[in-house]
Amino acid sequence: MDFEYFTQLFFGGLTRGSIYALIALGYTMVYGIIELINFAHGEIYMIGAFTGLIVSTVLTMMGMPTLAVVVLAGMAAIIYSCAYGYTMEKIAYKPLRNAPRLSVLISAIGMSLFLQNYVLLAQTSDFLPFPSLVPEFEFWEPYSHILTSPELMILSTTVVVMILLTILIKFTRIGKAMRATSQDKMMAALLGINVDQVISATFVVGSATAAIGGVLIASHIGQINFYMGFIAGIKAFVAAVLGGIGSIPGAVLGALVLGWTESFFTGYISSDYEDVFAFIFLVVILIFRPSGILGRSQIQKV
Amino acid sequence: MLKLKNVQAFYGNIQALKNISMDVKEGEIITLIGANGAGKSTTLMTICGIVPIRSGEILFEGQTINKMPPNKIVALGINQVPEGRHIFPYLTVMENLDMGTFLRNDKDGIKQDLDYIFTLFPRLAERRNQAGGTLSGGEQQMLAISRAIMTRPRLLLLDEPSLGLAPIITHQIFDIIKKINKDNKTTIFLVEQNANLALNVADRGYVMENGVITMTDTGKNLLANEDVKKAYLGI
Amino acid sequence: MTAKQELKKSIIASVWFMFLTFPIMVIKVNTVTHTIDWRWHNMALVGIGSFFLSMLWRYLLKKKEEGGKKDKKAGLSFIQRLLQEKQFALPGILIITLITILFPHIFSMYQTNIMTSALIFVVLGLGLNIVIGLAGLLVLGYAAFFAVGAYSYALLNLHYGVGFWIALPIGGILAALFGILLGYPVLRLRGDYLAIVTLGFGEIIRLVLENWNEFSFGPSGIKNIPKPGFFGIEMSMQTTTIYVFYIVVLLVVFTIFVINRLKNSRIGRAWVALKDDEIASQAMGIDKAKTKLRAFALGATWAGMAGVVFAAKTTFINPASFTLWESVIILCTVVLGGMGSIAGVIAGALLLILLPEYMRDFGEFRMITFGAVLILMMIFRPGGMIEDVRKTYKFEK
Amino acid sequence: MKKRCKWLAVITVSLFTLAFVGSAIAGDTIKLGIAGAHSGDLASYGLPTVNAAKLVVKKINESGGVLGKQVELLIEDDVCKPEVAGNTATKLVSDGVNVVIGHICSGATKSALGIYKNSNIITISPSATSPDLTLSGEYPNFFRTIAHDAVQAQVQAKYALEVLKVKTVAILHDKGDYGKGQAELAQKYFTEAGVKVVLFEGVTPGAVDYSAIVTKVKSKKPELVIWGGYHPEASKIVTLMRKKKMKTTFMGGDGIKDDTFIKVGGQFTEGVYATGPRDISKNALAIQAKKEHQDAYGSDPGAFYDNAYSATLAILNAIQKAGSTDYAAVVKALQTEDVETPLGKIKFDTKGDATGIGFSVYKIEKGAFVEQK
Amino acid sequence: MKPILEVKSMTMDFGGLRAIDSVDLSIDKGQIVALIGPNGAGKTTFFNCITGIYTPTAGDIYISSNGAADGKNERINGLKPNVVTRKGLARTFQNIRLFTSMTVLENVMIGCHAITKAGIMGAIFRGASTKSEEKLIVEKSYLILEKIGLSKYVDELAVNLPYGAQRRLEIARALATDPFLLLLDEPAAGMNPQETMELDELILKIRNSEGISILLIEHDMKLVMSLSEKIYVVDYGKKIAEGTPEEIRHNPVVIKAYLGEEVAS
Repeated sequence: MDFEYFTQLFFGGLTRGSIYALIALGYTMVYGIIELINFAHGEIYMIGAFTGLIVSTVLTMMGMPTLAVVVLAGMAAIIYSCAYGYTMEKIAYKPLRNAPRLSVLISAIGMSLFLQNYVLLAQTSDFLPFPSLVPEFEFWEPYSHILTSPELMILSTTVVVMILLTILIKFTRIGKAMRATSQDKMMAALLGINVDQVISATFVVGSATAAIGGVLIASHIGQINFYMGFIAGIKAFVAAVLGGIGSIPGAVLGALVLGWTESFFTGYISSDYEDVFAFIFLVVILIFRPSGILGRSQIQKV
Repeated sequence: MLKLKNVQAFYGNIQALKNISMDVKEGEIITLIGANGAGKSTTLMTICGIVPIRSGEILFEGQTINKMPPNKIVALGINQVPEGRHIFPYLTVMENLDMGTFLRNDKDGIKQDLDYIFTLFPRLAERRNQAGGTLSGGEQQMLAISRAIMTRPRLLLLDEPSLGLAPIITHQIFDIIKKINKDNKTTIFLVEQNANLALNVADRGYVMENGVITMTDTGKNLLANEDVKKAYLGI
Repeated sequence: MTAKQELKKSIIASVWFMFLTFPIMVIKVNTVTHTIDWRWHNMALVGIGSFFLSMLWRYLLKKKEEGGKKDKKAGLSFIQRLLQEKQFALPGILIITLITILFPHIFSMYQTNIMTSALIFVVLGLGLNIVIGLAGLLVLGYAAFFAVGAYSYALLNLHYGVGFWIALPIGGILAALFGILLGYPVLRLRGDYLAIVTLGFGEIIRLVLENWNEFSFGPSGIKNIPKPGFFGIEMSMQTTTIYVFYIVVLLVVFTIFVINRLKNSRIGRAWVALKDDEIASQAMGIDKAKTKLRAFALGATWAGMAGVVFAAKTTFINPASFTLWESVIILCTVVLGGMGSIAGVIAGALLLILLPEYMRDFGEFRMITFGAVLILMMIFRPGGMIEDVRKTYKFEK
Repeated sequence: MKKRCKWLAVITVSLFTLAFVGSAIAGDTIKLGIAGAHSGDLASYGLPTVNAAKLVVKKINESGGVLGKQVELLIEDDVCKPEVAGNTATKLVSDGVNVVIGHICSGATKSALGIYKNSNIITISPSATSPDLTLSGEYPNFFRTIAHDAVQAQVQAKYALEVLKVKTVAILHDKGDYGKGQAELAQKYFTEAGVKVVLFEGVTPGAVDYSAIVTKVKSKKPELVIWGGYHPEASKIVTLMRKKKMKTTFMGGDGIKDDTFIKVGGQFTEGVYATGPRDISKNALAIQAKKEHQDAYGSDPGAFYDNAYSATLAILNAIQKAGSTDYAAVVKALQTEDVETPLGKIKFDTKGDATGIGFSVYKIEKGAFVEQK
Repeated sequence: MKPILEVKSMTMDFGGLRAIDSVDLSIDKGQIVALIGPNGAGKTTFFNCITGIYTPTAGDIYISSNGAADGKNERINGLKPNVVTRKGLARTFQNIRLFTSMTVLENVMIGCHAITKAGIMGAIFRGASTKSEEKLIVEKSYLILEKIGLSKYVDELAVNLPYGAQRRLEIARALATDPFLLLLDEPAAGMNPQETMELDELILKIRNSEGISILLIEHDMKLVMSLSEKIYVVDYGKKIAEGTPEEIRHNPVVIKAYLGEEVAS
C-alpha cells in the first residue's frame, strides 16, 4: 500500500507507543528499584485522569479561562497521582520490604482492586466524557490528517518528559541516589543515601509520568472510566518487559516497538489478532533475548 | 571516639550480639577478629544502623547514634566498606567514586581526594571508565576502599578486606590501610578473618566468639597470646 | 512512644487522607445539570476513619515486628501442628469425610453449587501449587490450561459426542501437552520474565478462542454441554448438582493424594532444589529442562481436568471465563493459602472463592473489601494462612 | 497461638453466619431477582437495571404491592461471567425468587437460563440480545424487552440500502458476544443485499487508542461503517475518525443508542446513525421514568434503563393479572396481556420476544437522537 | 595409566574477553591437584567449563573414569552440567550454594538424584522399587553425613549451620553423586585455621578412603602446599606455571604474579 498509509500507521503506532511509554516508565522505575511488578500502576494513571476531569470541570464551571483550566487540571492530576503513588507505597509495599516477592505482588494486585473499586464507589461506573484539553492547532492544519493536534501534543509531551527524566536520573542528586539504590540498596544506605526516601521518590516520579499519560490519553480519546487503567497497565507492563524491565530507555523503546507492532499488524494484517501477535512477538523476543531488548543480561556469578 | 555499651542485636530470630562493649580511640587502627558467624559483620552493621539495635547504646563522639537511620550516621563521618565489596556493577569506576561524594559539596576537597586515590591506586585511574562489575576482585576491593575514602570518613569500618584475594593483593591492601590511617588520621576499625595480618597492623584488637567479646588487648599481645595463637593463627 | 506523638501521627494521617481523597470522594461533578455535588460528609468520614485506622495500623505493625522475635518453632500455627500430629489424622479424616458426604444434603443447592465452584478452584490452586509452590515457576497464565480442558470437553462432546468420563483424562492430557508447549520455549526465563510470558500465553489462548469462530464459536461460547452421566440414568437438577459435587470432591481427594506423593518424592525434591538454586541443582545431576517441563505438564494436567469438570458443571462456556483475572485469582489462592502447602492452598481457595460469594450481602463493597483483605493478609501474614512444613526424613538404623 | 485459633474461628463463624443471613429472611412477599453485572468492567450496563427495578418496586409497594403482597428485590451480581451467573442463578433459586429480571450479558444469561428453566422461573432480560436465546426455542421461560440482534441488523441493512444508498461498508466489532454477534448478522444481511463488505474486523475493547484501525478503515474508503458493540469503543472510534477528517457515515446498534454516547462523544457524534427501539422519548411513561431517576439519583439513567423499567412493569403486571406467581399462569399473562411501559404498549410472543417494540433508525442531530422516518 | 581428566588447550571467550587462554591440565587417578592464581585469573571459569556451565570456545576435555590404561576416553565439552555430574564429576561452589529451604539431610539426598531414577509414576504409586530406593537414599545420605562429621545437624535447616559446616555440607552433597573426581572451589574460604586444619584432614580422608581424585582452587597457601601433589598457576587466563609445591614456591614468575615475597619466603 501507499506511503501515506504507512506514514499514518507509523505515527499512529508512535502515539500509542508514547502513551505506553509514559506508563511503562513508572513500571520500570519501580521495578528497577524494588523489583516489584506494581500491578496498581495502571490505577494511578486512571486516578490521574479522574482528578484531571474533576478539577477541570470544577474550574470550568467557576468560569476560568481555558488555558488556566488546562494548566491547573494538569497540575492537580500530577500532584494527586503522586500523592496516591506515595501513599500506596507506604501502605501496601513498605511493610513488605523483606517479604517474599510474591507476597508483594499479591499486595499490589489487592491495591489495584482496591483503587478501582474505590473510584467506582466514590464516583461512578459510567463512562464520563473528558473535555478536549488540547485545541486544534492552526499551524498544524496541513498535516492533521496524518497526525492530529492532540497526537502531536502527546508525542511532544512524551519527548519532553523523557528528556526531563533523563536529566533527573543522570544529573541530579536524587537521580544519582536512585541509580545507586537500584543496584545495591545496602551500599546506597552506607553511602548516606536515605533509601526509603529514594523509593518514595521513585514512586512519585513514576506516578507523575503516569498521570501525564492519563490526562493526555483521556483528552485525546475523550472518555474515562474506573477500569481504564487495567488494560493500559498490562500493555505498558508488557512494553517495559519487552524493552528490558528496569531500564529506562528500554521502557521507551519497548513501548514504541509494541505500539508499532500493534499498529502495523492492524494496518497490514488484521486487528482481530492484534494482541495475539503482540504477545507472540513478546514471547519470541524474550526467547532470543531473555532480558528484553535493552535489558542487562543477568550473568549469574557461579 | 566510638563507644559501644552493652549492645544487643538480632538477626531474624537469632541473637547475634550479646552485650557487646567496645571502645575506639581517635586515630588508631583497631581490629575485631573471630570465627565466621561470631558476629563481627553484625557489629559493623549495627554501628552503621543497618541492623537495628535491640538494647544498649552506641556513642560517636559522645552522641548517641543507635536510633539514627544509616544515612544520618554516614553524615557524621562513619563509613563502612562492607564484606563482599558491594561495588555498583553497572556504574563506571568514576561513577562509583562519585557515589561516595553523595553527602559532600566541597568541589575542591573532592578533587583533592580523587587525586589522592589515584596516587594510592594507579590501577583505578587506568580503569576509570570501566564498569565496576568488570573489575577483578582485587581492583574491586581497591575501588570499595576508595569510594569509602571519598566520603571523607573520620571512622572507617573495613569488613574482611582480604576475603578471596590473592596473597600478593592482600598485602598491598593492608599496606594501603596503614597508609590511609597515617596520611589522613582516619580511625580504622578492621574486621578480619586473617587474624595474623590484622593483628600485625592493628594498635589494639578484640576477639569475638558467638556474639561475645572474649578478649581485648594490644595487637602485639594478642599475637603472642596462646589461646589466640591456637584458635585463630593456626600455630 | 508517647501518647502525644501517637496522636500527632494520627492527626497527620487523618489530614493527609482527607487531602488525598478530596477530589474523588468529595467532589462529584454532574455533567447533565452542570452542578457540583460537594459531599463534605465523606471528608468527615475519611478524616475520622483514617484517624482511628492509622492508630490501629501502627499498633498492628508494631505487634507484627515484636512477633518476629518469637522462636520459630512456637510460630507453627495450631493447624500446622494438627496436621503433623499423627493421632489426629484418623479422626480428622473421618470428620472431614462425614462433613463432605453430608454437605449437599444439609445445605441448599446454592451452597452445594458454590462449594463445587470453590472445590474446582481448590484443584486449580493445587495444580498451580506444583508449578509455583514446589517448582518456583511464576506462571500468570494458568487459566489457559483451564480453558484447554474446558474446551476439549465442550468441543469433543459437540463434534464426537464424547462423554464426560472419557473427556476427563483427555482434557488433562491435552492441557499437559499445552504445558509442555509453553514450557519448552520459556525454560531459560526466570522470575518476572517468565511471569509475563505466561501471561502472554494465557492471553493468546483466550484471544484465539475469542476470534476463531470456526473452531471455538467465538465469544458466544458453547452451550448445552452435558452434565456428567451416571450409567445413562436421567437425573434431576438437584441430583446432578449433588453428583457433580461428589465428582469434584473425588477429584480433590485424588489431587491431594497425588500431589502429596509427588511432593515427598525424588521429583518433588528436585523441584524444590531447582527453586532454591538452579545451578547447584544442575551440579547435583538434576536435568533442569526435564524437571521444569514435568512441573509445567503436571500443573497443567490438573487445570485441564478442572476445566472439564467446570464445563460440565456450568454447561456453558465462553472465553470470558478464562481471563487474566482467573489466573490472578488462582495465583492468589496459592500465595494467600501458603505456597507449597497443600492444606494452605485448600484454605486459600475456599476463602477466596467463598468469601466474595458470602460477601454478596455487602453488595457493592465486596470487591473493595476483597482488595483490602489481600493487602492486609500479605502484610500481616506474608507466608500465607497455613505455611508449608516440609516432611522430615528420618533415618532408622 | 490461642489467638490464632480464635481468629480462625471468628472467620469461620462469620462466614457461615453470612451464608445463612440471606436465606433467613422469609415472609409473604413476591421475590424479584435482579441479576447482572454490578461490579467489574461491565458494571455500567448492569447497575441501571438495578436502579430501574428499585424505582418501579418502590412505587408499586407504596401503592399496595402486587396481589396485596409487597415486592422484595434480591439483587445479585454476576460480573457478566458465565460461571458466576450459574452461581448467581442457583443462589436466587435457593432464595426462592419468583421471577428474575436479568441477566445483562447474553453469555451469562445462557449459562443461568438452564437453572431457571429447571426451577420454572420466568426470566426477563432487559438487554440480552443474542438471537438464539428466543429463536432456538430452548428456553420457554425466557422473555426480553429488547429486540434481538437479527432484527436490528435487518433494519440497518434496509436503511443503508434504501435511504443512504451505500455500496460499500466496513464492519467493526468489539470481539464480544454481543458486538461480534451483531457484526456477523450485519455482514450476512449486507452481503445478501449486495453491498460489498470491504472490511470486517474486531477491535480490542479498552485499548488505549484506535488510530490504526481508523487509518485502515480510511484506506478502504467505505461509504458506511457499521459498528457492532457498545458505546465506549464506538465513541472513541468515531471521535478519532472525525479528528482525522473522515466524513464516512457511522452506524451502530442499540449498544450505542445511549445518551452517554452523545455525552461522551460530544460534537463528534453528530450525524451518527444508530438503530434502537422506536422513539419513546415522547412517551409519557418514559419521561416519567427518566424524571424519577433524576430525582432519585441526580443523574441521567444509564444503559437499558427503559428496558429494565419496562421488564419490571411487565412482569409485575403479569403476576397481578395471573392472580398468582404460578409459572404457567404468568407465562400466559405475559403473552396475552398488554402492558403500558416506557417502551410503549407491549406483550410477548410465544418465543419470548416483546412485540410492540418497533425498531427505528436514529440520527444524532444537535446532540440528540432523532428518529428517521 | 591414563589421566582421569585431561584438558587440552582449552580456551574460553566472553564476547571480546579471553578468560581462559589455551590451558592444559591433567589429573591422574587419586591425585590431589590445586589450581591457584590471582582473583579474576579465570580459575572459576575453568571449573565452569569443565562442569558444563559454560561450553569452552575451543579445546577438548576428556575424562576416563577408571583411569586404566585401556579405559575409554570420553569427550565432555558442551555437555550439560547435570550430564557431567552423572559422568562422575562433582563440584562445590565458591560462594556456598546450598538449598536453603531444605534440611541438611535433604541437601545430601538431592545429591543422590543423579544415581536414582524414580519418575512421576513411581512417585505417585510408590511401588516397592521406589520405596526401597527412597530408603536407600536416606540411608546413604546419613552415612555420608556421618563420615563428614555432620550427623549431629541432620534435621537442621542448611542455612542455620555454622559457616565451616556449610562448606563441609557442600562437600558431602557432592560426594552423594558418587563422583570419581571432586572439584572444590575455595573450600577453605572464610574458615578459621582450626576449621581449615580439619578440612585438610577431610580432603585427605576422602582421597585415601574412596580413591576420589581432587581438583581444588584455593588461596590458603598453607592448605594448598600441604595437600596438593601438583599445582597449576594461572594468571590472566594463561597457565604460568605447573609443578610440585616446592617448585611452585620458588618459581619467580609465580612469586611476582601471585605469592609476593613474604609468602614465598
